[in-house]
Amino acid sequence: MANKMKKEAKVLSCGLLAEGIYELWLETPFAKDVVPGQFVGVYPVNKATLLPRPISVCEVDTERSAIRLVYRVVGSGTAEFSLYQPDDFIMILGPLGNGFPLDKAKGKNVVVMGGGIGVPPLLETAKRLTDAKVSAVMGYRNSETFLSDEFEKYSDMYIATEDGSVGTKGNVIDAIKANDIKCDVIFACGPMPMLRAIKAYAGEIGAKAYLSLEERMACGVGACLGCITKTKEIDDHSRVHNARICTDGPVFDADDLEM
Amino acid sequence: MANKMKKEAKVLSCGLLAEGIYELWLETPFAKDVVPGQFVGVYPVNKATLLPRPISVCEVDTERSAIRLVYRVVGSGTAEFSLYQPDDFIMILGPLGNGFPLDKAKGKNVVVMGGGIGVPPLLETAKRLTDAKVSAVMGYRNSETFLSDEFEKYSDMYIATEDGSVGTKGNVIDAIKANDIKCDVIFACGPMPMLRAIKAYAGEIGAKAYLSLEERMACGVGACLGCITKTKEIDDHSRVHNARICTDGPVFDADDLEM
Amino acid sequence: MNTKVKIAGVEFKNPVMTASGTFGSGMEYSEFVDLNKLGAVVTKGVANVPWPGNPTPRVAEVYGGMLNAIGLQNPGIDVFIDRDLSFLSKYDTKVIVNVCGKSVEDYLEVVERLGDQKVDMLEINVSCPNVKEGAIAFGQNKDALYDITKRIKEKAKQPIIMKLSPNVTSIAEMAKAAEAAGADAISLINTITGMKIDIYKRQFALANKTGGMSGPAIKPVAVRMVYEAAHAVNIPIIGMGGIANAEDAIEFIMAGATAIAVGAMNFHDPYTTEKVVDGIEEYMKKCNVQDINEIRGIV
Amino acid sequence: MNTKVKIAGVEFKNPVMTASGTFGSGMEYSEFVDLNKLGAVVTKGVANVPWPGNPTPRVAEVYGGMLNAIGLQNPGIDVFIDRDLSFLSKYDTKVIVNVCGKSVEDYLEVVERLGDQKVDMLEINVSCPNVKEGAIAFGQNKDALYDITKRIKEKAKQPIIMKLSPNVTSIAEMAKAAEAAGADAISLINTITGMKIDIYKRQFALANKTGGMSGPAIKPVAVRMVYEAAHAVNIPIIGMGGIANAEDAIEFIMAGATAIAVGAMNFHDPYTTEKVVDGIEEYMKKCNVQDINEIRGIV
Ligand SMILES: Cc1cc2nc3c(=O)[nH]c(=O)nc-3n(C[C@H](O)[C@H](O)[C@H](O)COP(=O)(O)OP(=O)(O)OC[C@H]3O[C@@H](n4cnc5c(N)ncnc54)[C@H](O)[C@@H]3O)c2cc1C
Ligand SMILES: Cc1cc2nc3c(=O)[nH]c(=O)nc-3n(C[C@H](O)[C@H](O)[C@H](O)COP(=O)(O)OP(=O)(O)OC[C@H]3O[C@@H](n4cnc5c(N)ncnc54)[C@H](O)[C@@H]3O)c2cc1C
Ligand SMILES: Cc1cc2nc3c(=O)[nH]c(=O)nc-3n(C[C@H](O)[C@H](O)[C@H](O)COP(=O)(O)O)c2cc1C
Ligand SMILES: Cc1cc2nc3c(=O)[nH]c(=O)nc-3n(C[C@H](O)[C@H](O)[C@H](O)COP(=O)(O)O)c2cc1C
Ligand code: FES
Ligand code: FES
Repeated sequence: MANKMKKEAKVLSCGLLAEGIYELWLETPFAKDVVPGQFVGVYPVNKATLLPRPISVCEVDTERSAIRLVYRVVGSGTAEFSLYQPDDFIMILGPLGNGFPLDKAKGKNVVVMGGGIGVPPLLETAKRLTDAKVSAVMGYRNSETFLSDEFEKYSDMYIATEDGSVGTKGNVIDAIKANDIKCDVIFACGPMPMLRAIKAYAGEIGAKAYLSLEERMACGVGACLGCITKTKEIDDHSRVHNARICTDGPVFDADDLEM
Repeated sequence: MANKMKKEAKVLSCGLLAEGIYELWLETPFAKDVVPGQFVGVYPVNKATLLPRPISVCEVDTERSAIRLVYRVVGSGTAEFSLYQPDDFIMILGPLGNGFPLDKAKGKNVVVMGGGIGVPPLLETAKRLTDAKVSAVMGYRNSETFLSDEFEKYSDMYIATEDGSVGTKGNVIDAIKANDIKCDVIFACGPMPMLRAIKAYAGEIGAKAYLSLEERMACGVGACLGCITKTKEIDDHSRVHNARICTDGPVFDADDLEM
Repeated sequence: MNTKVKIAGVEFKNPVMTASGTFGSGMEYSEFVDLNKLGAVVTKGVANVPWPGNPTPRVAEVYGGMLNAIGLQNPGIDVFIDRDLSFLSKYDTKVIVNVCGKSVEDYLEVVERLGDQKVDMLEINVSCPNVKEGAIAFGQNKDALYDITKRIKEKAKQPIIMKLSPNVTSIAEMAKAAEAAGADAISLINTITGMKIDIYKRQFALANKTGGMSGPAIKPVAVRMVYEAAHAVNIPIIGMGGIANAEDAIEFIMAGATAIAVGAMNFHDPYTTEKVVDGIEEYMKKCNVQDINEIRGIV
Repeated sequence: MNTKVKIAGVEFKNPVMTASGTFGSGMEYSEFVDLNKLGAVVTKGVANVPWPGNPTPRVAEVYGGMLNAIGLQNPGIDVFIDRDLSFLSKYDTKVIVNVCGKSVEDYLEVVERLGDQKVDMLEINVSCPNVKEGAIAFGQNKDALYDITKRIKEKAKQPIIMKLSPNVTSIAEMAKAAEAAGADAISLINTITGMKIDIYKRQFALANKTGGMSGPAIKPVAVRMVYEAAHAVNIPIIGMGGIANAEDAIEFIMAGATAIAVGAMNFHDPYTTEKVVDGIEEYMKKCNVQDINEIRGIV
């Protein structure tokens, strides 16, 4: 696995993808080592905020040694990031965590599922799943969708919106059912209720699900024990029913989770 | 007196005057009201530092509604200020304090004396003393002098340097003696030992001295009682032997001070 | 929409006050904010006689805040009544006078002098960490606190607020002692004792060595203490410590404060108090809060 | 130039340690810093049996720092000895094991198990604000502190450091109690209890409601407490609380600390510990300090 580092990354480009959703392309030496589903810690310049903001890698461009971050502005850190301009430098820590186990999808019907700001990490995931039949099901609140046309390049793309303005009205499970999508393996990222529903659905249809979780983090590297999730079995590192999302995850086999 | 305000000021120009000494020209609505010797509070952007930095007004340009600040980089705030570029905005509070009592010099032999980073406020002072005979005596550490040629426009200019590399070797009192400068009134700003020496010298020769003092400040407007100096008589506001440098000063009649 | 709050029968037009010692008697900041818009002006601590305070440096900046060791410099109660109270009487805002002393008798003298003045409440500062005699000693021992509270309450013509020190093991115990002795309200927190050393000059940043820390850096400690105090007593609480904006103010109210005060952040932005007043109304509109009293202690 | 310091007969190559709970057992940060360069690695608290800790959210950011309520999750002493201590034994740095428990017996069990291990010192955490049972109760009452210190000292094969809580009225009294009971050293400060409320969700930021505050925001309080403790006792002090760089470390040393520890700032910058080691040497060169022990308590 690639060594983690904290290093300044150069902003190559930036932009607004949808209301409140921004992207940054950053040049960083570890780009080539990134596995989809991994994340980076992004440090605000604001000296009153000291913790890195965990943001998933959305896409990798090995040619430019660059990673793409797509994020929603929700607080002071992300607000600051949205002001960066090309050629600015931004401090990042990465690559962090383990990505999606792409090998488990080999030759299978795989569905990548994202909800809201869980959509971004699945783009690079879909792109790398070249030896599987890939469907993508992405859930949004409304017609302010983002990245959806890019998924079309690598997958059969389906959309669900809460208000029904685009695609299936409802959630990603509704969309999967409505479109009768074949599904052996699921890679998913999104809010907890969506992940719970996916776990249940996978159980029903006998598919494997790998879920990317979120939790408040401090260190991002497994040292502080801030970001745990409950596990079914005793975890090998913690010796209790807790796994660290930042290092043991963020992607977990749904069967291992107590959620 | 002009109302105080906290307001963003536009950087018109900036520059390096000598090693570690920078200037900023700032556009601000209160420029025309500034009396030489008054100061402003400059707020760093660094969110971990909340207090305004007191910096004297060095010069006023009423045409452009601008003030000039000349400052030495000594810590995080001034380091940040030195990075500002034209068209940036910087938050300032002002105008603060009382300036030099220019009327006391009318028709007299006045000497403006500055030491180190106490030099700047005397430039506008010299400029406004049009109805007096003005000499300027400025003390520096070494040949890294600044503003000295500008004083020549408004006064007979003498320099003292600690290492003797320019002008009289020694302090401002040495220079005044060496050059036999006539002196009825002194306006001075600089480090405490220099101000003490000036007070003593003024006493000896029977001149009046007005001294601009420095102290750590919090509010800058007279509310916190952080910035007091000891006074000979009971102060009218405090009812003890303390006057507030930020509002009762920074310029005081040397005779009123216990220093 | 109602922003009025009531403490010991006194009605404030909104819960926003000034923290003692950071706003003088309002004169200096009246150039920046309309005092009529504030719930109350809480004055700098006043003693029976003028106090010179501590030597300088008296203030030092620290990460996210400041230290002060003013040492309760004040002009004494006579001048205070003549000058400061008559200035404040021109405004339509409540007036709370912060009282300090070295002995119980000092406090009582000030409290008696204020008895016939146009003052709405008295805030008794038993928690200043910057004067050697008295003051904080009363605020760090629950029996001493009980005793001084009781004696002041007996003499006071106005309702009294006991201002508590955060430099204690249990704020709940101190709050209970004040309540048991008859305090009408408590305010907290006063500053947390801190120190800064200049490692190049090898000396303390403050002449007094230690100073009281205030500003946003102390806010989480203050919110916790307000919450603990609110769960320990039934008298109203005035919360303070690092409040910089309306969101901070709401946080204190949700922790259990009836009113809040803005302190060190006045120095960062002289308009802070007024902005907090306006910001609270905006929050209430946005979050559909009809009455500010609805959200007190809601967590 | 000498950077070596000695505590209870143990010599450290420099005064820079890791603050317990912020550095695991060194494994995670060994990807960033060379553990051989550190004075000591102080491990995350370990109990006699595995502890699951508190529910999430366990961490929250605050102005200039953070709150945590991990609740002393740990894998228990067995796994700790097998895995963590054998990992650390490969490095040329001192090992200090932080010990926690719910009862005195819990502590004693861990201390005894460590008796024959390659461990240089034990740090006894009686000051964690995030677990209900035991822990902080010992750290907020001087008699309880005296008692547990004495009982641990009787059993311990290694020198013991008592880690003190800042959530007390008098740190000097607590330090004296630890010294009187035979502690070889004290370390301070543990976190200050704080709270954060999300005013839009109307809920606590931490599942545990309160958490321990750490980071640069608490530094002035920590420096003051180290200074007070250093003037109260003769045993060495390990200082911590918001150290971000070498200047901060020197500030603690000038306040009286023999060694210092870097905590929450590891999360801001995983290279912090090593930078502090290098920075101290630079400071010594620049300011002509031959021996780090010269400047201890110099103010
Ligand atoms: C593994 C992982 C991957 C993520 N990937 C993405 C992504 O690709 N795009 C995206 O928009 N968001 C992502 N998030 C959420 C993102 O971390 C938060 O939105 C962000 O930290 C908010 O920072 P802020 O300063 O703007 O908000 P503030 O609310 O001001 O932040 C305050 C503190 O809370 C933390 N915080 C706030 N919200 C969250 C959250 N939802 N999860 C974890 N910490 C939070 C911040 O990191 C900071 O420490 C991810 C979170 C995790 C854990
Ligand atoms: C009335 C007055 C006028 C001044 N005019 C000038 C001027 O024209 N040019 C100039 O270069 N300097 C001037 N100074 C000094 C200037 O205020 C400090 O150099 C500046 O505040 C340092 O800020 P910093 O963040 O760079 O330093 P830091 O050391 O990081 O500042 C930390 C804190 O200490 C305060 N502080 C540090 N040094 C001083 C000081 N000498 N006086 C007061 N507060 C200080 C800062 O304001 C801040 O609150 C003046 C000071 C006063 C009181
Ligand atoms: C410069 C200064 C002077 C103060 N003087 C007093 C005082 O006279 N009486 C008092 O009770 N509190 C005094 N305080 C404490 C404040 O009223 C307040 O309790 C504390 O600063 C915390 O609030 P803040 O963080 O918003 O400043 C003073 C605080 C500062 C910063
Ligand atoms: C996430 C976290 C976990 C901690 N766990 C422990 C612990 O297990 N034992 C202990 O004695 N202190 C623990 N502490 C306290 C630190 O060791 C240290 O005393 C405190 O954080 C102050 O230092 P800092 O401001 O540099 O972080 C922990 C602190 C943090 C932030
Ligand atoms: S964030 Fe520290 S262990 Fe995961
Ligand atoms: S700085 Fe507050 S009174 Fe002068």
